[in-house]
Amino acid sequence: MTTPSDPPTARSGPRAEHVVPARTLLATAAALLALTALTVAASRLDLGAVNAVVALAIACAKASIVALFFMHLLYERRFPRVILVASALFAALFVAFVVFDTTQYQPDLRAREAQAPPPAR
Amino acid sequence: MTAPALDRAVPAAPRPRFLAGHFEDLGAQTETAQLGIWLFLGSEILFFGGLFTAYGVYRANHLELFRYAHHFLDWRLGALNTVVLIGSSLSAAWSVRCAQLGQRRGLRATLLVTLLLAAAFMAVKYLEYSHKLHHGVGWGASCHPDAEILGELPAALRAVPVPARLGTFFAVYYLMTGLHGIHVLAGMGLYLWLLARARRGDFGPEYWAPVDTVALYWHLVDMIWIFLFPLFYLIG
Amino acid sequence: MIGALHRTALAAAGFMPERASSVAAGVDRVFLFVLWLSAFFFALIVALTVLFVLRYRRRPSRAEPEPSPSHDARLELFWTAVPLALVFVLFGVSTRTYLRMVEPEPGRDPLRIQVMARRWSWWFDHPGGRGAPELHVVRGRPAELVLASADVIHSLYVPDFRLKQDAVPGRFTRMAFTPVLAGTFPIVCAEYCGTDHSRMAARVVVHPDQASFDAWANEGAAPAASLVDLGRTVFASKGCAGCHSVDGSPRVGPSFKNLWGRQEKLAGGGTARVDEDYVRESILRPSAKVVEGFANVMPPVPLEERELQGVIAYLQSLGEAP
Amino acid sequence: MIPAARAAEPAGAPAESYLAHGRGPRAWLLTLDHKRIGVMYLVVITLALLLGGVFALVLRLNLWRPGGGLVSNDTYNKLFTLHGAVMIFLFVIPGIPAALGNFVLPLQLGAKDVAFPRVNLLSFWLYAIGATLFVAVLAVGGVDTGWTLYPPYSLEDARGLGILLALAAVFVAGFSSILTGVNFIASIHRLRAPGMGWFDLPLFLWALYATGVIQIIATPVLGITAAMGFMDRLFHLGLFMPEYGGDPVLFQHFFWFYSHPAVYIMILPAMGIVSEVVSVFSRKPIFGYRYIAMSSIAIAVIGFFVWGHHMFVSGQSRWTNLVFSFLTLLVAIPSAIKTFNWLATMYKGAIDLRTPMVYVLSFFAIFGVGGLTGLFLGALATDVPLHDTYFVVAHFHFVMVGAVLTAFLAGLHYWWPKMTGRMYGEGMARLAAALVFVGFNVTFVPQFFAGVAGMPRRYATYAPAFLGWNRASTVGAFVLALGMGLALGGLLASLRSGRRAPANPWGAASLEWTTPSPPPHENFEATPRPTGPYDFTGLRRVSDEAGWIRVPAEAAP
Repeated sequence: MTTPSDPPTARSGPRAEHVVPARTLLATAAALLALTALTVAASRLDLGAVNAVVALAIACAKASIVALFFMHLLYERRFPRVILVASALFAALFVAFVVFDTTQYQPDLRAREAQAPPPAR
Repeated sequence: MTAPALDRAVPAAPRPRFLAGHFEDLGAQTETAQLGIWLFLGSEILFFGGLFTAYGVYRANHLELFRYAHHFLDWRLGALNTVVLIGSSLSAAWSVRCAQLGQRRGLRATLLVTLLLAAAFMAVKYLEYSHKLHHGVGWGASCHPDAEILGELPAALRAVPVPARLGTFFAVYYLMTGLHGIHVLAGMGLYLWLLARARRGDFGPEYWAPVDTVALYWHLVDMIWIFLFPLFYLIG
Repeated sequence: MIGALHRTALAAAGFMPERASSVAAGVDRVFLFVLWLSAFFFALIVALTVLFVLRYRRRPSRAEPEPSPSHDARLELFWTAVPLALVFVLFGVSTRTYLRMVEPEPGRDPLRIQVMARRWSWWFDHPGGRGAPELHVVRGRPAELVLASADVIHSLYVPDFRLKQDAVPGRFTRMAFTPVLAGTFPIVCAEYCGTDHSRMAARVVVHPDQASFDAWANEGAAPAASLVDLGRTVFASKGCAGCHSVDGSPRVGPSFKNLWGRQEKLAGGGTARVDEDYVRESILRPSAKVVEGFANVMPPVPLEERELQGVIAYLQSLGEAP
Repeated sequence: MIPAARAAEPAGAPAESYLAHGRGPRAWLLTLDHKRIGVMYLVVITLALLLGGVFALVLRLNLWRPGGGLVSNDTYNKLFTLHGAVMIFLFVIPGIPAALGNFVLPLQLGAKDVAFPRVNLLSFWLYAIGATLFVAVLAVGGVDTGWTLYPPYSLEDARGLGILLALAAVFVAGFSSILTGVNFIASIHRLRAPGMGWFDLPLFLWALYATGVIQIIATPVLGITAAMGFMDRLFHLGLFMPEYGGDPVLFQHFFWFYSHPAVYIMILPAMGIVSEVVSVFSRKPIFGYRYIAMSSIAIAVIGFFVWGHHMFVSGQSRWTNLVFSFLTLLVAIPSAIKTFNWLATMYKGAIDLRTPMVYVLSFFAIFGVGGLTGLFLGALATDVPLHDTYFVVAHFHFVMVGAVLTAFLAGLHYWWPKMTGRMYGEGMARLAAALVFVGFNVTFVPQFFAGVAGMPRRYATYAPAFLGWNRASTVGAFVLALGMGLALGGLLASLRSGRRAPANPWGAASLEWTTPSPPPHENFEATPRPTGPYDFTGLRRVSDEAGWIRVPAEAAP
């Protein structure tokens, strides 16, 4: 009995291998260079805490462009996207939890340091 | 329900040279390789994620230190390296295209360009590291910047005494850029290997999975640098 | 019925430490709540397992299973929802008690005590200046401890108070409680800290009233009259007692009993006589001369000149080498 | 059509078994065959178990008297450190996934091998190097930091070379684990037999999938933590050492971000085995397949955000404590779901008390205790007094040793005929199972009481008040060792004297039982056509020698 509707397994799937067009590649690189220039320019302005936000936002935009076009995520199945987003999310949550906790107890570190500074090097 | 095992017609065509025994065809093998490298890249993100956490913790709690210390880094060199890596990513992506289209000369050329740009990146990194280490800007307990490098700081900072924890900033800096540098070196090794195989004529429209998986890895290395550059060179 | 069982269990739990702080009873209530919850579910699991094995065991008359559904969304939703509800209840009950465990009781002026942990001893600086290797508090008066560590992580654990807090080097941590029973209770170290971790013990003395505490705090309040007294205080407060006994029993370091004038065999060969210079060197640069048979683990102890003299006088008072 | 049972007797010309395919050490040590790699893992893992077990017995003997005295305090500290490190990194974490998983996963998928056989071999060798480094730690005098490696204690100069080797070992073993996870997930995605959908996977594979997610996401953080510790120790970077301006609590965050999910790396595959065995030996489809599969994924995801419950008294801030306490308690729910689904599977079944099933029944009791005592440690109010006492020791031994070990033994006995082609003696195996159960409980139940009474963990000596609990525990440890010895002895004896195993000795429906025992090098003689993994209709028992065969049922529903 053959079942033509079998999911793809050890054989190749229905996804045609996608050759990324040359123009797309060039446009991607151009966009990345432009964003690099933008982030450098933005850092020259003194915006206080906003500087960090702007820099991170631009970096995220650049990373997304790399992932979508250079890493051809745009043409992939869903699963690689899930992997990338999930691991970035877990990493972000890890950073968030730990930074949150350490800023909470920072005064106790400062107070102790004021009382007994670490030995001079 | 059918019986558990049914014989299937054995394909008559000879098996392609690079097809492993447990796959039916090269397309399946390529897709599996891509899936595997994506999983590995997910792991890499968390690997760097640990260091990003360290960065976040020390920056959140020692903001002044980070603001001060990032002036030791030359953003022009950082930007140059960013451009170099973007270029190498472009040529890496192009090499995949060449392999898929069977353009053998183009493949060899793009692989070589990627390799050379990676080497250029490491050369710039070497200049940066050696400049700092030469002037006593080491990591942790061995961070004692000398007068010359302090003189290169913006005038407003020269008046400020050197903060006690400067070495912590540089510990994070050297760990993150160093681990990234190790990844670049590993990438260079992989591109050498690809180049050798490309010269042998291994790759073509049927078999290009190694070119693609190495390129995916290379783009991740680029992506990490895209974050390191502003975090260290621009906002401090 | 459950209430009666509950009280019986409470009374029978004789192996539990005393409930000597104001939060201990609350902690035990949460403990028993979880205990009953767990006991119920454990009994359910075991009972169902045994019942099913007995009833549905495979035997000649029962070669095949009876037909029964392979899933049941309502049933599964039921045993998802019940644990979920219980989790909310448990979190609420436990958190209410926990928030009382980390804040000093409001109202009365708390007794503030500085704690210094080091390998392998405790030192408690009480208000009014008296320091001691044991913790003194007053029944009914809130106490607030600020913990620090001189070397590695330790953890101050008083089982009878149901309280525990790590002392972390490089920072302060805090602990608050109100003792409700007078008496003495053991303090142990609960965070692994090396060789004598299991011997890093002290005790907490709960005075029945403030007057008793004040009497203790003021005795010997005058600045150390003699050098020997000063040395004894230094010996206790700098943690020397963690490794060096004064009764001849072996610890991590050599005992100080009958030490003065002894010829010590050194680890690298050679000998040294215990005199003023040797003691001074061994305190300020311990690794210079290590006695054979002991590990080179002592940290340098920076003492002032008068403190050094005090320690020397104290060592002399412990007897000379035979 | 090939009746599955035919292969039990070497009639005709069946493919030679994987055991006979290539001889000599090279054919084993450099093999790409997942089955051989699984067997090699099994051998090394068993050696690690024996080593860790011997350490445990010495520890228990030292605690026979309150003052200790059998070994010095320092030696005791080194022994418990290596006991923990060897058991966790070399036995419990790789035990089920790397040894049994490697052997079973492609067979259950109906594949010829894992997706990346060379990576699989690399993974084994990384593991072997990690194990060697741990042994090297012993050779340079050991470390006494506890397996948790908390700085500043662990990174002081006095710890010497041992700590550097131990960190390197952790790093290398971690990478072995990551590569295994990558391989398993890719295999499950890509190498399912034709016609096998996601919800036709045996639940063991769902469990390995969830495990793989944790291995890929959590283990790299362990790697970077070990690397940071290594560098901090060598160059005094001031990351974790307060002496140089670092924060030791930060290390604990890093360490537990891996090491708590690692508990689920251990327990999820164990749950997978239980799901297989309970269904096969009740002769009923697993109850609520999708619920069990999804609860594995839920455990894997929630399990990432509970690490802070190891740090409730370590100086972590109060609000962080509250968040972690709540998330920790949530893990109880998928665990409860699984337990009730297993029980419901037995309902109205035809329960066959073979050895694997006996182990699984003891798993129910032990995992019940282990899971429920976790509630005491997830709830803040009770965790504060119980943290770092013997209550914790007992709790995690119930989960990590009791539950995982019994499931490991269940799986080992279940797949042993497939791996070796031999049947073990039921009588001795069941006696061993009973001894393991009794010995385990006598060892660890008293430790709950000692913990509630206030005995801290990692104590080489203790107050005389705790004498009774400790003596009982020591006696139990030897009963447990006896049971383990008997179980291993019974299995090894079967290699010589065991009766030949049929292809399907248990009447199981998943694909590994459709190929001969032991399987041929290529796993299957023809591409298998999966039935449902728990579809027992049509399976008929022929005899002990021929096992079970699937009778083609015309009237199949």
